[in-house]
Parts: sequence; structure tokens; C-alpha cells
Amino acid sequence: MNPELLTPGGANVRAVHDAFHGDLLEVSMGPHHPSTHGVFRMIVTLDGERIVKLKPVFGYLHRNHEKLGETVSYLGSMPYTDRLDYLSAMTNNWAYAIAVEKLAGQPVPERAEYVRVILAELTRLLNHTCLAGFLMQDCGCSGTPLMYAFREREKILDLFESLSGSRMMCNYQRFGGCRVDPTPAWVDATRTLVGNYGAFLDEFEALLTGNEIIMARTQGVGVLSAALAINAGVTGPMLRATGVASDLRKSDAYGVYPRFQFRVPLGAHGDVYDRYMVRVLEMRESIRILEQALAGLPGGPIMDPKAKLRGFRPKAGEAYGRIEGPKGEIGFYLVSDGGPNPLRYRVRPPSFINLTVLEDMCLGQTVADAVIILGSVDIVLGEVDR
Amino acid sequence: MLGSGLLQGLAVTAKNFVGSFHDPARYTTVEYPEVKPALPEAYRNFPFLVSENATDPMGTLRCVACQICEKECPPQCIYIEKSKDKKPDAAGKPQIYPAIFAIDTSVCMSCQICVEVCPFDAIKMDQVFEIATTTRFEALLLNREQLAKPNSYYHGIHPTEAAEVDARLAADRKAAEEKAQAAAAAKAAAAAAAAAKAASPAPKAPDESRRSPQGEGGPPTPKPQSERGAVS
Amino acid sequence: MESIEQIRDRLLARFPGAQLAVVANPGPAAQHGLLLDHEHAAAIALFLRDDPVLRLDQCTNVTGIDWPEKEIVETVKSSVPDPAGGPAKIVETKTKRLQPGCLEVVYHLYSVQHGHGPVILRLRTGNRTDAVSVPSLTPVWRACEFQEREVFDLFGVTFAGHPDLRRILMWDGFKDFPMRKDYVEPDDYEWEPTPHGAVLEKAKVHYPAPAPAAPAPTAVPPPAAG
Amino acid sequence: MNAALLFATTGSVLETLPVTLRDLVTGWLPEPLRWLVNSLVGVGTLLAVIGLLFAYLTLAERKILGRIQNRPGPNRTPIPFINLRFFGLAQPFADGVKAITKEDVVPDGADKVLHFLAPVALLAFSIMTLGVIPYGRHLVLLEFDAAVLYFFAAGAATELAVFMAGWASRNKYSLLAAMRALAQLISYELPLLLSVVPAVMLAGSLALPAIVEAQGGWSYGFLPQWHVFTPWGFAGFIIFFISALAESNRSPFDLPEAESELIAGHLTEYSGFKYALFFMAEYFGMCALSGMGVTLFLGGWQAPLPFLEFIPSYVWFGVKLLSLLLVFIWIRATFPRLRMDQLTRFAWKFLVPLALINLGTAAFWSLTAGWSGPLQFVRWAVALALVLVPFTLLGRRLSAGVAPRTYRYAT
Repeated sequence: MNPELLTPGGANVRAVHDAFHGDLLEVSMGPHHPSTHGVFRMIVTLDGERIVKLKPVFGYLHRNHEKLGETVSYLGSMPYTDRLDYLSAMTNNWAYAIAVEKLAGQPVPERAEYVRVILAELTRLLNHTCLAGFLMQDCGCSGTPLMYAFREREKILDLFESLSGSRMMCNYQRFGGCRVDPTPAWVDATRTLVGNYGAFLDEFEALLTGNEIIMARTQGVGVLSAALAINAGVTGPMLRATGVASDLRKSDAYGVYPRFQFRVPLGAHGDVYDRYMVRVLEMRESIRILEQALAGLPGGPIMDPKAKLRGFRPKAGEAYGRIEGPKGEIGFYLVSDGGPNPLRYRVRPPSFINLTVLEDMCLGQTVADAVIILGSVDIVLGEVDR
Repeated sequence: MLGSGLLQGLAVTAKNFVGSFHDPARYTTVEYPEVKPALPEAYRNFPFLVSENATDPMGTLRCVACQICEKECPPQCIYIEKSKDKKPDAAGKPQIYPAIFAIDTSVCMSCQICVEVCPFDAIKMDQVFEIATTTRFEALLLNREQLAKPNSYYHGIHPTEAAEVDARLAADRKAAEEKAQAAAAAKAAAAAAAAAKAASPAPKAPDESRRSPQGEGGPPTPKPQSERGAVS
Repeated sequence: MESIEQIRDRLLARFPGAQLAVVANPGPAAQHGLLLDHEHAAAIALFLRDDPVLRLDQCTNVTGIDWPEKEIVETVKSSVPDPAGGPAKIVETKTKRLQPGCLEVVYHLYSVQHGHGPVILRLRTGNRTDAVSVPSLTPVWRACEFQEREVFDLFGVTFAGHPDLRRILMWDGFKDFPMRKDYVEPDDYEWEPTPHGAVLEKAKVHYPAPAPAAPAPTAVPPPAAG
Repeated sequence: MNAALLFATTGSVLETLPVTLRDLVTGWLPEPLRWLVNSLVGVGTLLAVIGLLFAYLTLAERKILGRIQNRPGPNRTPIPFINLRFFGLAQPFADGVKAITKEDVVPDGADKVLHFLAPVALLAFSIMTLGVIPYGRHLVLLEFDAAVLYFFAAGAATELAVFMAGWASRNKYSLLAAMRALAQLISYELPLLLSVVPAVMLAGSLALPAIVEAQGGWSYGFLPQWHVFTPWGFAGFIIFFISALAESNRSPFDLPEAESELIAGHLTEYSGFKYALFFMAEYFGMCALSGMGVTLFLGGWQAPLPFLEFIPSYVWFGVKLLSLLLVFIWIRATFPRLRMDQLTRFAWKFLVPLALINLGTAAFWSLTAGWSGPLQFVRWAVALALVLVPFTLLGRRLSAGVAPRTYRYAT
């Protein structure tokens, strides 16, 4: 492995700087900037419009989520996990539930596992659809793909609302199952949505995938090498876009994922277009998983009858549980001392760690590229800053 | 050919333009203040206190000020002070009641953990959402009187759930009565027999076992990590 | 994947002087850790990353744990033979000892190539006050760059060899380390009236109401009564 | 027969109606004064009509954009006093009131004079371009021989005002936007002019009414002899239209105000009424360029079919203008934005060569005007080949390395 990859910026900065000799312009993009997806900030040093240095600045949305997790009970952290990556509350819930279940050795009934898969894949659809919309907004579309994405997202959120009572802050998973049992009507509604989603994706792709401007804007932009991606802890669609076959649904085989037939799409170039396309193709696989899960949804209890809600005190020990969230590996590391609150509650935020390579991807590109590269990382500031 | 993707995109937007005039699946806007969205039954927003009787809401609160919700509330938005005296509840049994029960809705995040941990079905989730106020502090701090809503209201917003709760409470009450009767009978019999027996245990409060069975959690069963399933 | 003991043994064979200890995890998760010494940490990490059998090429999670000083009461039972010749008497002697506190940094390593993991590395500081340095593993895994900065920011562990060790989530002028167990939040942290009077009381201390007669110099209004 | 006559007479009455009305008012004035008042009336009418068009164009844009995005668009502003919403038709006026009453913030470090002058200059130049366009058979405000040159000279000056705004704002984003605007101006002025040359060549005049007249009549009795229905005209029109998009800073060439990159570009430090002036100038520019496109390629005020001639010419012009503006909006709703280097490359490596070749195509077309019978087919085939072959070849070169991809899956 090239050791220069490991120094942030490093060699690239020099190479780029040698190529241009103009005066440098330092621009602070964010925290109030239309395309920083919240209150993210990048201090960008420009030569003309080329980026020679980019330093991300975090923390504008920091609320010390992890400290909060140590001051409330295990159950009390569940609603807070909704607020990490607020686009994918259901997968955050699941990751936290899996970590606690590992910590306490809590089994989960089969029906709950199926429901969790259904909700996680719906979340993946929701997240990737929105991401495509946001990315195209960053490319300069006047809101059209974003509005289409939001239109479909609303339909998924309606499902979440009628199941969990809230559109985004679901607070649905529990240690040892799920809070509410989905009704047959809900399952039917989900089936209808899943049945229609392929047609929406076709239309969405007709608008975007073959568009010459989008291809020109995104192909060859923000290239990330597989070696650096692995080394920098990049996970999720971003890693797969570099051609690395890594999907926790396959490699960790958590939940009931081994029972479903699905493929893992891989990119070859590691650029923005690959990241977009990998997500689109993943959505198509999610639809396949959803169809299988909805067809095979078993009966039975949704909660383990032995699971405790009040007075939940896992034995002393620690556990790291992780799942394949839409943005990458979302993990929770919990240390218990036998008390009602965790001694240590740590979130492994995928979008935060994926930002490690932001500068490497942006060097030598233009301001316009930096915006779409950031968009293709798929960050949610609630999770980045915690 | 260069431009074919662009033309395809124009066709999609044109289709959506036309579709927005006739296809409700495309045009999903609800013009809010005039048209109210239909809320699903599960919809939740802010808790309220259930009282049995609409005419005497304060007297028939189910809440017995056990303070479990106050302890479990993640953002600590509930504040309860127990009463010094006891008042008869809906069933006529003397109970401690909340002298102060306040919820700071500026802090509450509607997570409904208070509802889940309540052993008495006394606090439930409301469906109000038009709750804008002109001040930030006092108006958002709801007190006991503002929080209490009758059981009939609960039936109106969550019919299925409320019916289940009522059935369960009725069963619990019946079981408690039977137990009390049995205890009384036993007591009478014991008194008649020896007349020196101590009082039999008081009937217990509604059963807690449905939500939190006592005893440690299940045996540790690690996830089958080795199970590498069907890979296509 | 090899068990943690096997990995330890291989590492000991490879790095003869290294001080390695397995930190057992009593919980059902059974994810045991490996405590490294500072001297060999970077070399061991590099070995773990490049070893063809393990190939722990991804360090997914880096975090700190604060272990404050703890008073441990140990009860030792000893049997004292009865001088009178009766059955030996069992005497319990309680000894109190102070377990020194430390800051611990935990690394979760996985292998993307082989799909196995986690191997958990742990590094401990000497104490919680002055010897708070551990070697940085950022030169081995770029993934540690921001996460080690975060541990530095929130726990106050300094990483020797980190290329850009600055605060990341808190602002630059911030003084304390908020994730430590003994962190006390400033009294102006939250001063709006809430049902919990304690916060309100703290606010009153921080923002004393201006005396009615004197020209109030403070611009901050007193909090409204709750 | 009678009906046709009736149509013809009403047609001619309606055709001259604006002029007749004006003469009714000003006809009694002595000559030099009459000329002055006539001009003022003309300018006033033009500004009123185009101003109203601007107001409702903003509303139409937002509404159409909304409908394309499956939402209603602005529909809640009631008409004052009667409190009827009426599809939000009062929205532009509410926007105007808001813009006027907003605080006008000038950055501390800004060049105050230039900061103020930029929107004024921009608006002035865009209004100037509106003067020469023939809106109808008798409706040309400023009729002179070098109208085409005048139009493009004034149009190019608008970009200088954009640069002024960006420079004077003393904001890094504005400065970047200003640089982008200049690069864009230089790149797209050339294809814009080159695409106009054939139309001028065929009409043999730089005067716009003459160019419109040259497009009169119908081939085969139904095909209008508008330039757009010839191979070179179609290609020229497309080049003109793309360049017009770039010249008016509209999507996908809205780089100077690239919202997602430069916040609002040169508009970042403008607020209130100055901002509204920029907005107005953008729409005026759009109208002017569309009007020019209609005049040069879409037959100006000519009716599309012979039996529709009874409808006054200015109505036809209006219809064509509005449909072009709709295409502007439609394109904005669909396309993302290009990058700066792609924008310039597209101009220099694609549009300019195509426009130059198109010059040759037009020359061929005018030389072979006498060909008839089967030679007509040859004429069309050669001309089409002259358009399509360079387009395909250059397009392939331009989009080298950019193609849809196929993806593999992990096993």
C-alpha cells in the first residue's frame, strides 16, 4: 500500500499545488451554505476554482449524544437513536437493538426479525431515493428529482407512521423484538408500495441515469481508490462503489438476511456516478428482498415474551453490534457494569467516518465538484456531529 | 446520440406535468389548513392522562403517582409530586394521586416510553398537533388539568388500543375483586375458626405481568454468526 | 478466525518483548479484547493489518472509555485455627484499595477481505491526569484520523503521532473533556425554566436578577418564572 | 366569400389596431412633438406589457415548475380586499411589495457606487435590447438597419453588469460568480452570433423586419418558409437557443448564480429591491432573446398557416414568444447544471464548429434555391447530411469517456 495515501492530503496537496501557481483563495463553505446538507463546514483553499486544500469542520450540531446515552437507561436511548441519522431511524433502532441484544444475550422472535428486515429495506429505499434527489439538487437540478424522491419517500413515511406512530422518529425496535405488531392491512399496503416502487425507479432513472449532463458532471469526479477506502474505514455504498465486495448483510449474515436471495452491486471506478448507480441498483435489490420478506412473513409473537422493558439491567460486559445501514456500517458499542444505564455508549457513525476521505476525493477538483462529492458521501449532520 | 438522455428527461418531466393534473399518486399535496390529513390510528404526539369519568376528570385519574414514567422519561420532561392523602379512584379504592403532574411539551419528544412503562394504563399518547402557542415557557408546560382527558376521548383516537386496555383493566378488576372476595371469605372463615389471624394481604394493584414479566431475561443465545446463508 | 489467545500467542512470538494481555468480556457477546503496550502498539497494528491470515484491513470503530478511580472493597476469608482446639473460625477481613483510574482507547478491527472480526485492541493511559498519551494508530489506519481526534476532544487522550490532533466536535477554545465521568456541565448550560427547578435554580445563580434600583449592567434578561 | 372578406377586414382592422389607437391619441399633435410622444407612448406600452409579462412569467415559472414537480406552486396569495385566491394570481404583486419593503443591505466592504449601479445597468441594458424586436407587422419601436448588431451589443453589456455586481459585492462567492459570468459571456457570444449570420445572409439585411419578411410565404402551400423548417435553420435555431440559455444565465448554464455551489453567486450580497431588479433583468433578457429567436428563425410575426392569417401578427408573435419561454422553463425544471470547464468546452469544441459548418450549409441552401423536382431531394439530403454528420461526429468527440455503465455484482 502506498504510504502517501495515509497522510491526509499530503502528496496530493503538493502535486496539485505545483501544477497551479496563482494566488490562493480561502473560502469558508458552510455552515450556512445551501449544499452542505445542514451545518457542515468546509474550509476550502482554491486556486482559481481548483481545490488545493479542504478541511472539514464539524460540531455545529454536536449535542453529545453519547453522554446522553450514558445518563439514560438502555431503553431511554432508543428514541435518541432516531435522531442520529434522522432519515433512517429504523436502521438506527435496529443497530442499537442488536448491540443491546448481544450485550444481554436476548433472543428475537422470527416474526420480529422479518419485520426488521422489511423496515430496514424500506429505510434503504427511502434513504437512497432521497440521496439521489439531494445529489441531483447539488448538481444543479431545480428541485425536480428531489421532489420526485420526496413524493415517494412520503409514501414510505406514511407506512412508518401507521405502524410506529411517527413518520421519522419511529422509536420502534425493542430489545427482543418490535414494539407493535404490523397488521395484515399494513403488510398489504407495504406490498402495494413495493410493487409500485420499481416503476418509480424506472422513471427516476429515465430522468437521471442516462442524462448526459449528469454523466459529464459525475463520471470521473471524486475518485476514491479501493485501498484507501478500506483503510479509511469507508463503508456502505461508498465502499462498494470502489469495487470492494463488502456488505454486512452478506458477511455478518445478521437477522434473517441469509434466507433471502439478493445481489450486491459493485462499482468499478469509485467516482460519484458509481456511488449514485450503486445506490440505485441496491434499491432494486432491496425491492427483491422486500418481496421475499413480505411473502415469507411468519406468524408468532413480535416480542420475546421473556424480554424485560422496565428494570432492564444487562450483566457486566461489553458488546459491539453493527448492521448495514443505508449509509454504511452503523454500529453501537456498549459497555455495561450491570447498572440500568450503560457505562459507555458509543455510536459508530458511518457518514462521519466516510467523511475521512473527503479531502482526498476533492483535491484537484473544482468547487462545483466538491459540492457533489460531498453529496455523494451521503451525510446527515445529526449523525456526523452527534 | 448526444442529447438522447436529455430528451428522455424532458419526456419524464412532461409526463409528470400532465400527471399532476389527473393522477393522485403523483399530485399528493394536501392543502393543510383547509384539508386535514387523515391520521393513522397509531399516530402519536404528546402524552395525556386518562381519567375514567368526563365529569370529574381530576377525581378519576388512573394515575397513582408511582413516578415510573418520570424516572424513565429520556428527556426528563415529566414532573410529578405525590399527594399526601389518598382519594378513592374510579373503583372506589383509596389511592395516592398526583398532586402535581406537569409535562414540559417543549422538551417532550413524543417517544411514548412513558406510555410503555406505565403499569396502570394511566398515560397514553394524544393525537393533537395544532399546539402552537405565543409564549415559549408557561404555555408549553402542561399541568394536570390540561393533561387529563376522559377515557371516551381515548376511545375516539385509538379505538383498538383503548378497547384492549379496557378489556384488560376490566379483567384485572374482576380478578382483583374475586381475589378480594376470596380473601375476605378466607378471612371470615379464619376469623370464625380462630379469630386471631392477621389481615390477609391487600388486593394488588392492576397486574404488571403483561409487560414486564419478573425474573431475568432469557438465556444467552448468541446470534448464529457462522450461518452464511444463501448467496446468489 | 483465530481466537484472541491464538492471536496473542502469535504476536508474542513475533514481538518477543511485547506486553500483551487478553481482556476477557464476561458478557454473552464474548468479544474479548487485547490490551497492548504503548511501545509495540503501532508495530502490532501494522502486523495485524498486513498479516495474510488475519488481514484486519479495516479499523471500523475507535472509541474511548473513561475508567475513573474506584474504591474496591475486597473481602478475604481466612480460617483462623481456634486455639481452643475447636473448628477453625472463618474471619472476614475487608481491605479497601483504590483502583487507579485510566482512560482506555478501544479499536474494533475487521477484515473486509476475509469478512471476519472483530479483533478488539485496547490501549490504556497511565492515569487520567498527566500521563494521558497513547500511540496513534492513524498511520496504520486512516479510519482512526477523525475518531482519534474525537477521543482526544471528548476524553482528553492525546495520540502521539497523530498528524492533525485538534478538537473536532467541540470548539477550539473549549476547556474540559465532556465525556469524562467527572465532567461537570457549566451552570449556564441550560437556563430556560423547566419543571425541574434545579435547572432554574442554577440559572438564577448564573444570571442574577439585576437590582431594581441600580442601573443594570447585564444585558441578559433574567429568566422568566417557571 | 363574404366570410373570408369579413375575416380579412377584421384581420386588417385588428392588425393596425394598436397603431390606430395611438394615432387617435397623438394624431392632433404637431410633427416633431408627435414623434416624441409617439416614441414615449411606444416605450411606455412596451415596458408595461413586458413588465406585466415579467410579473406573470415569474408566477408561471413557479407554477409550471411546481406542477412538473407534482406540487401546486404558489396558490395562496389572495387578491387584496376581495380575499379571493384565484390560483394565486396576486402573487407577483405580493412579491413586489415584499421586495420593495425589505431592508436593503449593502456589505460594509462593498464598493457602494458600483454595488448600486450594477442592477441599474443590468436592467437598462436588457430593456435596450427589447426595443428593436418587431412585435408585429406594424409594431417595431426602433426600426433601423443595424438592429441585429445593436441587439447583440446591448445584450453583451448585461454580462458586464453581472461582473460589476460580483466585483462590487466584495464577497468571495460573488467574485467567483463574476469570473464565471465573464468566461461564459466570451464563450457563448461567438456561437450566438455565428448562428445568426445565416439568417442575416439569406435576408441580405441586418434589419429585423426584413429578416421576418424574408420568412413569409409557404412552400407546397402549407409548410411555412420559416428558417427553422430548413436544415440549416433548424441547426441554427438549436445553437441559438442553447447559446441564449447561456446568455440569459438560465439552467443548465446558470453557473454565475449556481445556487448549490456559490450560494447565489453575484446576487449573494443583494437584497430587497435590487435583488428584484436583477431578477427582472434576467427575465427581460430571456424575453428579448426569445423574441430574437422567434424573429430570426420562427418567422417572427408570420402566421403558421395561410388560413390563420386573419389573426393579427402580434398575437402570433406573442404565442411563439410564450412557447419559447415555456421551453426555457421546462428545461430549467429538467436539467442539472454544467461545470465551468464543461460549459466552455461545449461552446468552443461543439457549438462554434457546428455554427461555422452551419454557415456553409446555409450558403449551400441559398445557392441551390433554384433546384426543383428530384433535385429537391438531393438538396435536402445534402443539407441534412451537412447538419447531422458534424453533429454526430462532434457529439461523439465531446462525450468521449462519458457513457452509461454496466455494473457487476458480488457473487
